[in-house]
Amino acid sequence: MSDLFYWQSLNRAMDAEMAADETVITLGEDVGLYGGTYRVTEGLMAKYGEWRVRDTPISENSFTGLGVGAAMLGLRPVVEIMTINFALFAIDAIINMAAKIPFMSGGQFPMPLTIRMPGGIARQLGAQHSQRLEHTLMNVPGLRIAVPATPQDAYWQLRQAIHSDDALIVLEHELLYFSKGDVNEKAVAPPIHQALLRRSGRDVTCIAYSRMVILALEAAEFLAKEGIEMTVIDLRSLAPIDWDTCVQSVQQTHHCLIVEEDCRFAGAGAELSATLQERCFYFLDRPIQRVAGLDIPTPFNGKLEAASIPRTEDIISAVRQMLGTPGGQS
Amino acid sequence: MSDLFYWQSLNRAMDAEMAADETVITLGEDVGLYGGTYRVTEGLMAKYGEWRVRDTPISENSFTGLGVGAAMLGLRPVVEIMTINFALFAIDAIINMAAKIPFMSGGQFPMPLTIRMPGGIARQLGAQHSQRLEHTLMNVPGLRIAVPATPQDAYWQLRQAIHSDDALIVLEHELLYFSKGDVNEKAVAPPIHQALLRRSGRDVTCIAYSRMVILALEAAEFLAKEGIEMTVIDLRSLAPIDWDTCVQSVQQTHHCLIVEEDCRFAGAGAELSATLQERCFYFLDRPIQRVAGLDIPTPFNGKLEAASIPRTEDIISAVRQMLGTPGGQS
Amino acid sequence: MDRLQMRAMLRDMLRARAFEEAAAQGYAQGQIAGFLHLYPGEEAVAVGVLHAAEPGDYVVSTYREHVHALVRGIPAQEIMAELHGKITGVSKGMGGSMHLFDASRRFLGGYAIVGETFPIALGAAYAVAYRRLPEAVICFFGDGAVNQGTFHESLNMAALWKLPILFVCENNHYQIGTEIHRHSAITEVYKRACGYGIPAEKVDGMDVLAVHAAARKALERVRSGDGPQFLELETYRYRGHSMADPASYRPNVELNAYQANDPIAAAIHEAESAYPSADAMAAVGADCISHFCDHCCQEGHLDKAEITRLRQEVQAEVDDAVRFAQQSAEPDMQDAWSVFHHNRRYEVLMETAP
Amino acid sequence: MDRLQMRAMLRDMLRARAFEEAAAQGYAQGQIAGFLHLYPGEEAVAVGVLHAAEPGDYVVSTYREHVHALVRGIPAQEIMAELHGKITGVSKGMGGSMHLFDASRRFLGGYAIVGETFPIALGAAYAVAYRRLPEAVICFFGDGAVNQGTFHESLNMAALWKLPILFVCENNHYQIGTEIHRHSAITEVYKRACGYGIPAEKVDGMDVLAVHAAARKALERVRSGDGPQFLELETYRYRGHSMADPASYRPNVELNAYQANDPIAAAIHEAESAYPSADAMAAVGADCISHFCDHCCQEGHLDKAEITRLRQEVQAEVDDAVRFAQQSAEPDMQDAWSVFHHNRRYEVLMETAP
Ligand SMILES: Cc1ncc(C[n+]2csc(CCOP(=O)(O)OP(=O)(O)O)c2C)c(N)n1
Ligand SMILES: Cc1ncc(C[n+]2csc(CCOP(=O)(O)OP(=O)(O)O)c2C)c(N)n1
Ligand SMILES: [Mg+2]
Ligand SMILES: [Mg+2]
Repeated sequence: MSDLFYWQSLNRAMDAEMAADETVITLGEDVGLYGGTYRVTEGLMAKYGEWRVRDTPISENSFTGLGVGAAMLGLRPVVEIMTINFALFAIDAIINMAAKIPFMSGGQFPMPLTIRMPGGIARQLGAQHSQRLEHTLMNVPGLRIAVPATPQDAYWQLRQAIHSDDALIVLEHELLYFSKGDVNEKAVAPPIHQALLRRSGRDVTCIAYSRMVILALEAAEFLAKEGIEMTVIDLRSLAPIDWDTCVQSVQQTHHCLIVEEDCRFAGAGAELSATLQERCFYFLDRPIQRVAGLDIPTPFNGKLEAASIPRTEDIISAVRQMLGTPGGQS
Repeated sequence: MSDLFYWQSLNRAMDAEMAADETVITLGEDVGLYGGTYRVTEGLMAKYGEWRVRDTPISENSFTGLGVGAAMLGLRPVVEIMTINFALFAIDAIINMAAKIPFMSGGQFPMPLTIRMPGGIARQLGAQHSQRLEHTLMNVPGLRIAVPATPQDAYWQLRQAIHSDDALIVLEHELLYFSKGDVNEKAVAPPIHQALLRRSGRDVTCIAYSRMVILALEAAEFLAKEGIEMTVIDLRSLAPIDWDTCVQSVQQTHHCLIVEEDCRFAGAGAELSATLQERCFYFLDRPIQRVAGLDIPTPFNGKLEAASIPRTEDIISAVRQMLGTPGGQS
Repeated sequence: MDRLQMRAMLRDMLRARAFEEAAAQGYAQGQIAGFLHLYPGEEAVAVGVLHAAEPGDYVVSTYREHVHALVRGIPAQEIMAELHGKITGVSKGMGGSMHLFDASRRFLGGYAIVGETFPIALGAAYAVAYRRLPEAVICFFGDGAVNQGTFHESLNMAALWKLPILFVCENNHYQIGTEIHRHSAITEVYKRACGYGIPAEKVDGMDVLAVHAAARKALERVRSGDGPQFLELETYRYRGHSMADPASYRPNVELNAYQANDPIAAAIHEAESAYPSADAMAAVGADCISHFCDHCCQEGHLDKAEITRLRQEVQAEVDDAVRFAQQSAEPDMQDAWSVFHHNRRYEVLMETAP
Repeated sequence: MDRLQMRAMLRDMLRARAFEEAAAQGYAQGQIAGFLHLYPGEEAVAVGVLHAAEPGDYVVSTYREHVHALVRGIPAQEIMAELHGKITGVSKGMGGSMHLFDASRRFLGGYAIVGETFPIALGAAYAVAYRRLPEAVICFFGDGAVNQGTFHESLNMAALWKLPILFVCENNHYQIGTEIHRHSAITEVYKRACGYGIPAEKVDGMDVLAVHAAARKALERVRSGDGPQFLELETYRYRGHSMADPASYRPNVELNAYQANDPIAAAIHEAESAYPSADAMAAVGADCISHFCDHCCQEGHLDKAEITRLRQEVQAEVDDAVRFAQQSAEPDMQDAWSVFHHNRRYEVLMETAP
């Protein structure tokens, strides 16, 4: 057990997999000599050489496609897209190649490809550097998506991703790289797609993923002082989604709040809400609510940027409102 | 008033706009000499010359970006992406450029750009040629999306799109090009984003768009014989969505069914369902249901392909089930 | 080149032509649906290049790939069944005409999105180079495909890392209805390779022997670690772009000239501007196949009787493939789901990995 | 070139340096956040090229664009305010350091996604060509950007349609931490243009007069309808890629050599492999600016006293810009929404259009 930064645990996961399996390679812009923009690949080039840790030109579409082709020949490439914003250039390789080849080939070609990319809103990087693409990727059958919120999950899920014979996307978060947490490198991991209850409470179920889990836990702590007990579910995976864990909790609390950094309109939360109202309709006391990003390109100004995504206070007041308002006509 | 094919009405809309305004140009693969894959640009090159009707190389990212740059200088380009499947190469130009420049520039640059593309599942074109990207585009603040289902709407909405100073996507459907309908070129158009009731009924509200409207109307006809009266709402626009029309209807029928061709998981219907349960929760007798595409890459085999998207029967049986099942515990 | 090899090449050209004509017929009869992009006219390219390939080499192709698959050794039955969407197809009826895959024959697939062949080839070649194997990756693409960004990105990386790829441009002068001088600033495609320092050559793609010789030499270089090589093969498709295309944008005289393998085609073309109607596509005259037949006879490798026998043989094979395809079962939804979930091993993803 | 013009160029180089150093200070003090990509070392490029531009020309740039904006005539106040995210910024605080836009000065923006400048320039040039105006579009980009697919796609179209674009590659030899010979198969960037038949030239980007002369000639050709032109300008950035980058991947001696504008830099570099630490980035010695100062003095156009006055002048301007930025108000959410809805005229979209 050690106390690691999120980036360090990803770095350890990479190292462990590369040491164990020669077919694991990694590539991306500045992953080698420079050690990775967020240090995730630090030290790997010196240890494994440049054929296994490859610095690429700025050619996202083709080096992601390179990962696809190499995976068809049995390598297990880990493609780092420097940030998710640049994945817009690689989206054909992800959607039309990685996700579809295993099926189109009648099952002949597995796709042991991992694509890592940091996303989310960091600090004043402007609208073009503040993408969140979960909705786009979720809608693609053939992709799985892991969204680790803790260093332990980052460690587990990256290793599991590399083991996967499906194309698997690991969505990291730029503001989590320097968060710290205990990492047990020997512990048995839960299945990669299993949601985890980070906190249990009887009054309301809050479902979140990635950085929003941290905010949800802060909100829960705060609400507890007011006597409101909130369950916080960390989804950990956006495809597939562990519906059972969510449904069970909502059936107990009768209230459901979804928190996401993604823009509200057609974001990841839309699917969560749509399916949970299908499955839990008769248990719900109130409509499912979403706390989500505003439907506006991210403003550069720091205060406006912060106001464009959920803050802990927003979660708190959404819960208060949900539990406080009378029940309407039903 | 004339009886036109869907492609013809688009062609007339192009012609009318190009005749009226010299700043309107169109470009794309084979839009000129060849007249457009689905004939939408037929005859325009002969009439307006090659600077206004430009055949492009296979360079989707850059010719879509060309449209963005030209729009910044005050042209009103209509970019045809031959099919939506190729838009995956152009997604950076659409999301990171067209949608964000007006905002990032502090409002200095409007974006009078129209992007037309046929999408949806046609007939046995295989997984790579059967994309539906509405969910991806909907999540992008700064884009509007028109989804005409009839020749009249195709005519109106394309003209309105060209008039728009926002980036506007017109999603056509490959199987609708050869559908026919009355087109009144003189009539006053409803606002581009207004949903229209194609049929009114007291029992259930069916919300659909593009080709699925046709199927929903068939289902409604059929159900009427069983005494079930179904309202069919044609959304016509996926961004923004005309929530008022939807909410009003659901408040009257207490039942809501969403029909979409998109994959169910995180598709366009997810947003519809999520928001409508928020707004209509206390009016609903049953959970909102979605009839949608299967979450699988589109199989080539014709029968499997047909089974992977909603059929009229699927709508009928979803309605029967919704109205027939006892109400559960609530 | 010995007699047997010549005979084998001619046989494959005849098979290719017969296969595609049968596919066209199946399409006309409604047995085959979807897009169908045929290869007649371009046979010398696939046959010349792939007869120079070793079993250890990999092949990446486009939507116009039936003939590449056939010459690579995938049974005609399995290709034809795939075109019919049957479960006995090489991709189990899930891929279709544009998506033939055969892992056992190192056929890495047909790709329907123009420009995808480049990164796939890049990745395959990266894996080969990493393993230090003497294998080549053969990457087919059209003249229209070279304007896609992936062409440029992939050629740069291939050259930078000296990856074992043979880039083969099937230059048939058209990107659907857009002629090359209207889609490319430089119409001699092989000159594009100079921007990456990749050795490149233009060869007559209607002459199977020339193609074969050039491909063999280039593949040897590729396998021996010299890095990527580039071949531009000038050729012509007799039919429209796909079965949906009447090809009315091409002058009659251009088609006829190529069909006669006429060296003055280009000159005539410059002088011609009328765009004739679809019936211009009628019966095929002398072409790369007839040309090669004549050559084989003149050199005394084959005689007319043997060629007739070959024609009968390949026709029988193709007829059999059509029968097989028609009689095969269709996949059901259960098949589709099991193909989809084939590689998804959820249990693995629970393991610890200490 | 007359004295006044020389003086103006030197003044702009000094302004550029002073502006960037003030920005770095603002960042260090936490007044400016986000990514900040500075230009010191490369001033001769922006100044040389943009002093050859006419008011009717358009400029497209990258995230490293403060100096392009400044030399183009956008007031230092408005640029600095944008870096601070203030409502008085040229993009109203919505764009930030990487997204400066100024419609009135035909400054079409800074783009943060590498490769976007090409299609934007293409579209602007298309509009100019369609209107048959004698205007040029100047497209700036780095050596790393030329491997993006859009480079290739856009150069092809620009050449094919003879669009009025001057492509300007700011070759500072690095794509963040990756040196050019590790990202490009061909390291003489201007040779990439040959694949499109675009006239191209390499010029010393540390010599503002050479840059200016080459740019003026190229821009004249562009404006007179000769089609696109390409300039590669060899230069060097003294700082890390952005303020977050210590640039520890570069040898000390390389930096020093460029700072001294030393012609033997390349030779030394070959012999050097140690990667020194961040303190290598210390005080700037002789460089393109000092070089040009010396030149102006030697030629008798300026004297030391005048240069000192210039330095004071530009420092005052920059100090004022910083004060202005600091004292300006921040935008509020209402401003953001009104910028967002600025061009959305719903009512128009109801009109019939008979
Ligand atoms: C990215 C993309 N854009 C457009 C298309 C539509 N399309 C299919 S084939 C083709 C022409 C390709 O021409 P070329 O590369 O010369 O190959 P050929 O068909 O002549 O063999 C086009 C435009 C596509 N499939 N993919
Ligand atoms: C598509 C894309 N990929 C990666 C990045 C991250 N990135 C920003 S600048 C840069 C290096 C660009 O180098 P170059 O073009 O030489 O310009 P320079 O910074 O040297 O001026 C990279 C990789 C990006 N912004 N966009
Ligand atoms: Mg072609
Ligand atoms: Mg650089």
